[in-house]
Amino acid sequence: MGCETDGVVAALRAAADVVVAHRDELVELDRVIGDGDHGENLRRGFRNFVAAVDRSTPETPAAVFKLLATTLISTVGGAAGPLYGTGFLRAAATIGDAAELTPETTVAALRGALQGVVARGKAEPGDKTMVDALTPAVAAAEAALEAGADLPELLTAAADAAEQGAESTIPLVARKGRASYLGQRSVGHLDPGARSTALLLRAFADVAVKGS
Amino acid sequence: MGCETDGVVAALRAAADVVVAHRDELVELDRVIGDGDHGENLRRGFRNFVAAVDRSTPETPAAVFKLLATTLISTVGGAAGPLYGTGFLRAAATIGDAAELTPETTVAALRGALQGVVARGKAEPGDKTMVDALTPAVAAAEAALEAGADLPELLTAAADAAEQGAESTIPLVARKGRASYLGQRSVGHLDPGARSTALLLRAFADVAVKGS
Amino acid sequence: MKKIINDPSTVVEESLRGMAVAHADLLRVFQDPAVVIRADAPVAGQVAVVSGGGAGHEPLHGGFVGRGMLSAACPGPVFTSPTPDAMMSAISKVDGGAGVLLIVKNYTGDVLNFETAAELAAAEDVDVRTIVIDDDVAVQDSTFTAGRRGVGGTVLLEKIVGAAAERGATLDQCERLAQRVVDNVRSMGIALTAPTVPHVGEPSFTLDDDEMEVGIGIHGEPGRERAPMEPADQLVARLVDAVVEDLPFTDGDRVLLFTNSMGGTPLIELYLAHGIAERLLAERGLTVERRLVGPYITSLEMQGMSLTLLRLDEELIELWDEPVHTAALRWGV
Amino acid sequence: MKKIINDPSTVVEESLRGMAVAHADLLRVFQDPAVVIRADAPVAGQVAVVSGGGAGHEPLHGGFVGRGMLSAACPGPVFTSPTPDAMMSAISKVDGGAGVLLIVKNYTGDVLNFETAAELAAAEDVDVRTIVIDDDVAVQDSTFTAGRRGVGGTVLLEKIVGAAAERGATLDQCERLAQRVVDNVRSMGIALTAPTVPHVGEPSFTLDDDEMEVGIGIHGEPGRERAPMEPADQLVARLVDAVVEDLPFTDGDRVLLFTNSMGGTPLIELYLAHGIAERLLAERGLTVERRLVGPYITSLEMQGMSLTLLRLDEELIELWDEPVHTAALRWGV
Ligand SMILES: Nc1ncnc2c1ncn2[C@@H]1O[C@H](COP(=O)(O)OP(=O)(O)O)[C@@H](O)[C@H]1O
Ligand SMILES: Nc1ncnc2c1ncn2[C@@H]1O[C@H](COP(=O)(O)OP(=O)(O)O)[C@@H](O)[C@H]1O
Ligand SMILES: [Mg+2]
Ligand SMILES: [Mg+2]
Ligand SMILES: [Mg+2]
Ligand SMILES: [Mg+2]
Repeated sequence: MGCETDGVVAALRAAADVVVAHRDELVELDRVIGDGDHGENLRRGFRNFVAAVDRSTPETPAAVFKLLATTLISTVGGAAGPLYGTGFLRAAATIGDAAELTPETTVAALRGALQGVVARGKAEPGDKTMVDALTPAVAAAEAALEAGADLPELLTAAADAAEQGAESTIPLVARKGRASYLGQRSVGHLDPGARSTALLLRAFADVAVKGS
Repeated sequence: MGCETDGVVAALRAAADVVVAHRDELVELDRVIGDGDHGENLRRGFRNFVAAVDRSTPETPAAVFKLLATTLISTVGGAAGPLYGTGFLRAAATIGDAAELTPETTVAALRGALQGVVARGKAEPGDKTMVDALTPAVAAAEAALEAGADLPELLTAAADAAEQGAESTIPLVARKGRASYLGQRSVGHLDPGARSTALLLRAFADVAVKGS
Repeated sequence: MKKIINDPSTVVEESLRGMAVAHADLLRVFQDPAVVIRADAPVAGQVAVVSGGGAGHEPLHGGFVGRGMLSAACPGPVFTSPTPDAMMSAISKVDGGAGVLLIVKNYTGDVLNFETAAELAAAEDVDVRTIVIDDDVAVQDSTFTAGRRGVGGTVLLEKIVGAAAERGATLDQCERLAQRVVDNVRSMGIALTAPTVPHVGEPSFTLDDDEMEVGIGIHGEPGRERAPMEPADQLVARLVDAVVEDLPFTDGDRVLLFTNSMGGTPLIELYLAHGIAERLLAERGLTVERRLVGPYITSLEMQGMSLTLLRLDEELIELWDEPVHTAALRWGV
Repeated sequence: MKKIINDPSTVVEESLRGMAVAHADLLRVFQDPAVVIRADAPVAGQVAVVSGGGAGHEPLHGGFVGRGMLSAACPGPVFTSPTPDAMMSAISKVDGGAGVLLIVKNYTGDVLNFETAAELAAAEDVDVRTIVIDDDVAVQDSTFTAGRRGVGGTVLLEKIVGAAAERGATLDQCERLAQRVVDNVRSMGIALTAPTVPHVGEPSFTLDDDEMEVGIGIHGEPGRERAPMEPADQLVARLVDAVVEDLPFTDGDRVLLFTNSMGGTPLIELYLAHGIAERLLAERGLTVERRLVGPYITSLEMQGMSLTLLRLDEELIELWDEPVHTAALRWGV
């Protein structure tokens, strides 16, 4: 059993709540090795998204992700806005007009999101960015699919991997984004974007688990 | 026995040492109810005076005071520069070309100094200024003269009175100078100019006592 | 104390040296005594406008030396009035034969030193007039006290009188005009932090993170009172009320609004405050005809702001619009 | 946090409102998305020069909107790049049919958002070119990293390209000129204190009273290293050496020296630093032909300074001297 449009909306609303709840944490992480706005930026974007879904009623899962993507692009700014925006845009593209998300389409969507972020930001694993959370998440999701996992299991595997991936940014020297200006001084700190990626995937997984 | 030109120079050199030694104290007093420069200003002026007497050799006590006055006027600035400058200028005028300072001429000089400061600054006793130190000093000197005191005794009486006068400014509300902008908030603080006046008179007295 | 300086005792001298190379086209700088004069001084037949005071209020006064504003400025040590000989040297360098107007901020030190300078200049047959500016409404006025401080109004006074002098006004006319400006300008300021005077080395006063000083001057003197920090709307209303009700400015008045940063308050906050002030003045029926927004009369790095209101008439507006060509203020040809 | 604001979330909007009334003669302000355009835009047949970036660097960019400099500026939230739709709205408002040049400071956020805007504009058949400025020598350059930041050089770039556009240069010419400026300008800065971002509420970093951050950017990012505070002579020499040796500027070069305050450093210190820099450059055989001294690209109330050097040629000098009429930079007719 997959996840239909309502489920996707529910998952993204839950993600919005998580972003709002973790706003200060993300601001603090970004204050230390960046400019202290990551949590503020994402909160602004997700709040605008919630307002947008309240007004419109997207027909398909892809339409929901597209609405999120355009809202993030037009209201977040900073690096995260275009990056997450492009990611969700590519995810939507992979889903096409499917009426529900299956484990297969979900993995494809995650892969699309990663490709979108990399295409825009040119970051590689190890650069201390959100890519370090998203890359292992995609790999874990693919493995779970191989192993015949259902959607909740698959998303949980992705969230677990994303959290580890985020943690793995702590010892890294940033090569992309604002933190790269710090050179060696960026070592020892968790990358805010990697953290927000892990938070989003965990939110999706929790909704899927509860829903099942 | 009175005080000749050399004695006057010695007294003013001693006064210069005292001003330099108390520079920080005067700065701190002025920082609290003024703008923190009184000690810096007086040190600048007296150092310039010492340099000036090293170069020139004033013939009379009046000439020494005149040199001090002009040096203070041209190098101190702020309120204290013109006030002390005018004071010493008037003192010089009262002395005329007398070869030595007697108790009589000293009292006249002190009275002249007070009149000069008041003429320039228009301050009255109780306004929380140097006038509150100089006024009782003059009165005490006059009384000492009546009582037949010699110069050391006379100057010591003046210095004692000036110190009490300075202390008496603590409870006052400033009506003149920078401290007046604080209104009630000037209460509870010693006036820096009254303090420097007391320091100068004590320096003169000490030299006279040692000299006798 | 953290400052970009070498030695507290040479700050003013070194700063003037930098100013001299930065603006060689506009002004010339002399040291010991420190004097800043416009590059083309003396201008024959033109009234010379001279001001001065302690340093630490930059761009005041040196930044206002140039065509259409000041002929000369004498910077004293930080927050300390310069001495009469510096003023004399300035006067003699810029006197163009049409007389000299001294603009003096009302502080005992400035008044007494300029007084002496004026006497010396008069003794040398220079026609000197002195105008004392005392626009700070935070200080209760009284003949028994030192009176009110000269603050933000000084900038407007120097611009307007300088324009008149540039246009060829006589010394009498400049003096009367200056008095009219003084009679129609009022200011008040607040501070969020205290400045640190280089030769003192520690802040002039200390404020908690939720406190502000209300009714401050430009020398790091504490204000009339300490109040809890408040939102910009209230804070600005507090200043507007005090300034407007003092003169008072009344419904229908045309005014120049000068929103000034004390140095450390950035433009983003200053513009925000300016917008509030404009709104409040409009609500009171005042018409803001001209405005000036920026750090023009400061107290070193102090964070805070002041509001200055000048009641305008046609002539004052015309003079305000006249070209000015200085380091800090520049418009027109 | 003590600031003259009402609410961290409305700072930029309220500040722009104040700027709009303060400079109605020069510019027009739109909200949501926030855009500042010159009052006479669009200027038919003239290349439009558009820039933007997070707020908090005032007067950059809005203060440079006007004749002879920027056609439009898009301020984002404090220290956050604006979004493509704001840039699109700016582009459509000022496009005079001769094409649009986007001046982008090299930060991932700014680059990505302007990239998207450029794609959208191109889709609407607007001839858009993008120039990325990355003059900060504190950051090691490398194709594997985000590269160098755009800092002080941005001000000079906007002035010079704006002058060329005003003179009727084509989009190609403006683009080539802009690249020439980028290739010949270098900067470096230090901080004595950290700024406090309104929506963060606490300083971006903390420094002891005897420490400074070296190689800082304009967003409160810590610098490359933390060093003990030092006298102005050493501090300025540190910046001069880093900047001069990076390009490198060599004996005989004619340069523009831009001594910039990060916001909280007062003019008295800035002029002092400028004087030292001029001396050091002269010692290296460089000729300072033009200079700019003041707070022009800031980081809120941060205390600190930056030095920017631009290698000049006749054309660049001519364009620098061309009239400019904006809120923050003004000369010529
Ligand atoms: N080139 C890039 N590729 C992928 N992710 C990036 C890149 N640059 C920055 N990021 C991510 O963006 C995050 C910062 O986002 P945010 O603070 O919102 O933007 P800004 O850095 O413009 O303030 C970083 O923590 C990092 O994970
Ligand atoms: N009108 C006045 N008459 C007499 N003394 C005055 C007057 N105004 C100020 N003073 C004295 O001057 C002192 C301050 O001197 P100083 O700090 O050097 O000058 P400034 O106030 O200009 O910084 C005050 O403490 C006060 O004693
Ligand atoms: Mg950030
Ligand atoms: Mg003082
Ligand atoms: Mg003083
Ligand atoms: Mg940002």
